[in-house]
Amino acid sequence: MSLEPALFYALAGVGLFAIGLHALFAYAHLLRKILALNVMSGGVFLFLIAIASRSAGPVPDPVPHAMVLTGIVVSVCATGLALVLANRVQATTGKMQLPDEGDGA
Amino acid sequence: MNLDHWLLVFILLSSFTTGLIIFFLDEEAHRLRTFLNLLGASLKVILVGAMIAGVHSNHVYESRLTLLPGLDLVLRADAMSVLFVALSSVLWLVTTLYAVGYLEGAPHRSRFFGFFSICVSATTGVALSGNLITFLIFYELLTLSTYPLVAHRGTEKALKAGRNYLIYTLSGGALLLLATVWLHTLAGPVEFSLGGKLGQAALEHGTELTIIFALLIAGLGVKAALVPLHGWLPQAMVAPAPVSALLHAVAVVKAGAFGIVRVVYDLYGVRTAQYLGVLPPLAAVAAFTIVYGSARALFQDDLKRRLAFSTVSQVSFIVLGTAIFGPVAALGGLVHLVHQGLMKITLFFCAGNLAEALGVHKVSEMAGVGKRMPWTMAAFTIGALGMIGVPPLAGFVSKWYLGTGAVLAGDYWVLAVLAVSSALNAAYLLPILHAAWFQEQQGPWPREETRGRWETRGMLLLPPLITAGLVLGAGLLANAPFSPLGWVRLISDREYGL
Amino acid sequence: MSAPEPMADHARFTPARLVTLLLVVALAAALGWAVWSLPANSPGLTGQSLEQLPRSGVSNPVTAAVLNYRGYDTLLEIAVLLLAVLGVWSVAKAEPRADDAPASPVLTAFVRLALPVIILVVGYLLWIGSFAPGGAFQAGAVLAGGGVLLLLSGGGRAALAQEGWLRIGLVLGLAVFIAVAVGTMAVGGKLLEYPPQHAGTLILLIESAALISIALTLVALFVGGRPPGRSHRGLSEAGERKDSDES
Amino acid sequence: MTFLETAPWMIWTVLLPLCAGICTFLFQRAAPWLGVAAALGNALAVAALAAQVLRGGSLRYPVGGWGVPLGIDLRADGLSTLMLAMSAVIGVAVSVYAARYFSDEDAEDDLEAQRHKRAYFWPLWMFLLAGLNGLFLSADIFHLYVTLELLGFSAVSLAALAGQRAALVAAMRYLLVSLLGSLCFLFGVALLYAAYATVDVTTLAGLAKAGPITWTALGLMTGGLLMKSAVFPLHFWLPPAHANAPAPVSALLSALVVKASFYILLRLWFELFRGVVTLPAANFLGLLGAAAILWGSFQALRVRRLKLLVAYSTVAQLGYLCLLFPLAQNAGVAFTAWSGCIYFMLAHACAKAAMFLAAGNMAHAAGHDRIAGLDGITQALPLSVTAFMLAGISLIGLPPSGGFIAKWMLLKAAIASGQWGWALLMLAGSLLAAGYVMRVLRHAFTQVDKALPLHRVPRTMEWTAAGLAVLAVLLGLMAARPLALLRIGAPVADAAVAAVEGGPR
Repeated sequence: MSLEPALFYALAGVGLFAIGLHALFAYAHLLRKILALNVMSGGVFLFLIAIASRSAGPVPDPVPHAMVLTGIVVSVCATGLALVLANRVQATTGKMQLPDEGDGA
Repeated sequence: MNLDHWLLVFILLSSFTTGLIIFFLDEEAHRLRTFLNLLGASLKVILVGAMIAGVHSNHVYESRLTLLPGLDLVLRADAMSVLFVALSSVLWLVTTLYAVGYLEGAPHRSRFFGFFSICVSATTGVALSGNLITFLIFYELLTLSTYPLVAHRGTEKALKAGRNYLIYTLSGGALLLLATVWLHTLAGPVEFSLGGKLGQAALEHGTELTIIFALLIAGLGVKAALVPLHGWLPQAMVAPAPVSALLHAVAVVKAGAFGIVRVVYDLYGVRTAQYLGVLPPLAAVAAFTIVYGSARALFQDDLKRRLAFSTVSQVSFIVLGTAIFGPVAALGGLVHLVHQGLMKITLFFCAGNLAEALGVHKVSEMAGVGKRMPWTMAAFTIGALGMIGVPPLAGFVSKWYLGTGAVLAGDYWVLAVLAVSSALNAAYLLPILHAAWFQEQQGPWPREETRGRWETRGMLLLPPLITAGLVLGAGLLANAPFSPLGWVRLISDREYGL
Repeated sequence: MSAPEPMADHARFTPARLVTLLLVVALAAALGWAVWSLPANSPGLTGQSLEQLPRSGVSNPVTAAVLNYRGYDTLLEIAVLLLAVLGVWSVAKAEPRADDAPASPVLTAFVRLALPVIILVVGYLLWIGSFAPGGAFQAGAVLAGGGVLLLLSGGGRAALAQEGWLRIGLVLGLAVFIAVAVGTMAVGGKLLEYPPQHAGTLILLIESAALISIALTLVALFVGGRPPGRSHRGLSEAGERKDSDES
Repeated sequence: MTFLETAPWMIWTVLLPLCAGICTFLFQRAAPWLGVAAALGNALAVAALAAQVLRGGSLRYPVGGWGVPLGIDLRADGLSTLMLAMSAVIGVAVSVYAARYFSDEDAEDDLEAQRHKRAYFWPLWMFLLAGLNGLFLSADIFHLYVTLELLGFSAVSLAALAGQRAALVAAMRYLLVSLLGSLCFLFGVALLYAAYATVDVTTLAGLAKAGPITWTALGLMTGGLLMKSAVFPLHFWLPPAHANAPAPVSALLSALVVKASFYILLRLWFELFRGVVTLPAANFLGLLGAAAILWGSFQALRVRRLKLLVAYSTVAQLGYLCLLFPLAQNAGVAFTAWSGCIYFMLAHACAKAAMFLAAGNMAHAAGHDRIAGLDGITQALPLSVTAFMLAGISLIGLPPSGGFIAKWMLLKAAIASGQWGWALLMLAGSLLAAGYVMRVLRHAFTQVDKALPLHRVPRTMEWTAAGLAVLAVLLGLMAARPLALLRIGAPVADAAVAAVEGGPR
């Protein structure tokens, strides 16, 4: 499809996804990793919104919107849980990152 | 669900359930445990007896359970299986007696006798298997139930022996599984039957079937202790004497040999095997094992170790007889399945007695032991002479038919093998007898038990005498209808369709 | 979040980094290619959803999708919300916040003014959801915002201490949702098959219940630990002590 | 009776655990009983469902009465039903075990911690069950995503339940991996919807054509799911997470949770993307499986802690499942391989759960789970050791266990289609498995001079472990019925009975 808004936003979504993915691998700090995951989900949501807007009709396709709504809630929960866990990890290990110890064999 | 069906199942359960119950008995319930053991064992003997009559009149017992479409668990009793079942059930009864006496006051007896019974059930299953997959299942069950017995003493040595036993047998099992699956994909579900069912397949997939045969023999050869797969057997003699008896005479080694017999006669069919040209190599391996085993036995000072190597060589007589084409040789091989069992179990019982009563473990300690334990050594002597093949003992019968069979088949080299092995047998057994009877005791026995009414506990003395008697009987009454030889004649006639 | 050590760990450039980078780039390229080859304009399910809209009980297609067409998703999604609280409570105990420093009077005053408005907005959002963008989640978020403000201004802790009620509030949304779902089956429909004439009411009912749970969930996540009430302390105390040391 | 036949049982397998989750959350004192009751109820519902499927074939249930593409469809075919049955059985056993394990009398550390674990285990486990059942029943890829998250959150929280350092770190890693996995999956879903305007598996299966979109979607989703089901080399998170959780949790995670994401993988590869997957891709997954088998086994032979050994064995066993992908590419044996793989899942679920419970008993009795220190314990807990042994037999694949039947079918498929490499690999894997099982069992025979001080282990905990282990073995003798069920609506065509009966192809 020619470079029109929908495509642009979709690609932007892809970009966010990729950036987040890279950050997730690249940084050890848990807060960064959690943020990275949020960026990734942001990318996916943006992509969904973009594809929803491709419908010629009066309103955009509602189904992707519903998906995004669900996705957002899930990612909020995920973030909450992740932050608390990270906090506990720091409390027990003293560092805000995953010790790259082995399996503790 | 008729009576035949149940008969086979009962024969299996007679020992299996006993085993399960025994596991849950508490350690101190000696009387109950002994009672259960003997009950199960004698029940099995009776049931088998009932079956023998039927099979003799050409009646075939069978019962099957479908595991998967095209994959049945089949129990079937034909002449061949009866031969093995009868042997193992009778010897189990005797061994149980012996084990009860032997393990008096030893720890973990519930565990021991539990696995002991499971082990015999597995052997029965092996004997009664109606197809390869059933055989495989019980064969592996046998492996599993034997490990605890080998490792029973729990010493580093015992555990190591157990580990090696597993390494050998499980690898063998893997080969067997591979071969079974492969055969299954080539020829579908093949059942054991007189003359085998693979004739047609042999024409289509000759090479594959040859490879499969090799795999099968390799898998079974581990338990049958064919050189070079015999490594586990001499190590396993660290186990208590009753276990050695089980390994060498009743269950494990026999299961391997029996498996080979089954594969040649009832899976491939001796004619198909001949056509594929797999018999000569098998014969060669057997012959080599016979000589090698005897030669190694010559240099063992540890009595049980010497006997173990002698097993390695003796069992291959069975394989040899199977691998020579012709009914007479088959006679020799099959009958040795029984005879070797009787003789070897006698020898191990006696070795056990020496160890228990006098703490004698080495041949070099045996000087003059004959005067101290005349009955035991008498039994030992009978067994030993049988091994060497002195007429009219059981061993002679086997070797005689092997020899004549070989001549009839035109394999004269076998005679040489027989001669050499007999010479070697004599060389490693006669010195023991000489030392026991004709030498004076030097110094005190290593660890003498306080002497009771007899030279040792009655429950230890009776079994070897019984088996020795059987050795004598099997030789003298070889021509009686229900003697081992008589029965084997029935089999080989049926196999060769005479 | 007591994380004193620097977040900036721009780690040295290692081969591993390069590999991950390349992988990510490759993935991005693949995605880009896929996106590029998407059909330029596709109505998606717009047609059907508008078609069925009259039977859905609401006039906002998104709400229809969320609570009617794909209501089952939302049912489990509410469960996920409750689950999140469960998870948080199972791993951590609410840290005693620095309540000693009394919130600034400005904040308290602001909260006092803001809360009524917030409540109003929440009500509006909840109601408008049936016709236009809005609904339980948006409303819940706003309400949660109010709750957070309240906490920051030092109020509302008492309410949170009422753990029993808190729990009930948390499960309310899911419970009502399930009740309605079972109800629809009881009256002979499929699961969540609202009778068209009552669809609007039922959806509003569900949304109102969900609103409370969502708001409470978000606040609970903000608090970030189980209430110190009668509930069970005792996850490695050492760890928690370390917490307070570092903060 | 008619009610039994017509009632929508599949719904209840989701709603019942959800309600139980709420109740156990509200009424903590009654939680254990509620939990066990719910597990039993779930088992009954699944049994009824299985009866329906056996009688009437696959079922589809349009939630909300909308039907695809607008609504969400539930679907219960043979595969889903078997998976549900698996979770139900394991669920009952583990619930009974947990009711005792988390009780005050058997508090290993202080009572407070025990109460805490009990209070949160039950609701979390109930939501986990709901997630599992929902996942197995969903025929809608976006709904699959939701259930995946439900599953992931409860699994992570359960993994963290023990609360000590190792558990928290493991859980954190698990959470990150799980979130990444589901995000990849979600993007795949989005791509598919963008291209085909539906999220229904069956419809998509009809529409999906090989091309950049489907390839990328397949890649993303597969990657995400491999991560979640800990397939080598993405397994790194599993051993610590499974080994540091309380015994019942380890059992659930190892027996059920990893299977769930693998189940989706199967649905994608053999149903949705049927026309898209390529042989090289399948072989690649096979290679991953092979690596998993070897690596997992070697680690299991290396590690010093019992539960870690069991966890690594899970890594290895998951490798076998991946062998399905290459094996099933040969149409002739596809169904045999398929049945083998599914049966492998069932057998592994029972065996692994039993093994973790047994390991839990040993650790409970000794207060540690160092393999080297097991000498006394194994003789103090004959029943648990037996359970461990029987489970081991099934893991090794020795007859007549369920593991054997499964391996038999896989081997058959491999040999019949001339894929010798996989066959030999499976045999090697069995021997390695025997190796690490024996590492533990040998301690049952070592002599101990002095009896060690041991905690008493409750009967219930020993018997549940033993029960599951016996089941794992019995599975070998009653394969016919499950496999008949598996045929119903199987995505893999039973290419002529020949494939099952044997015969070269």
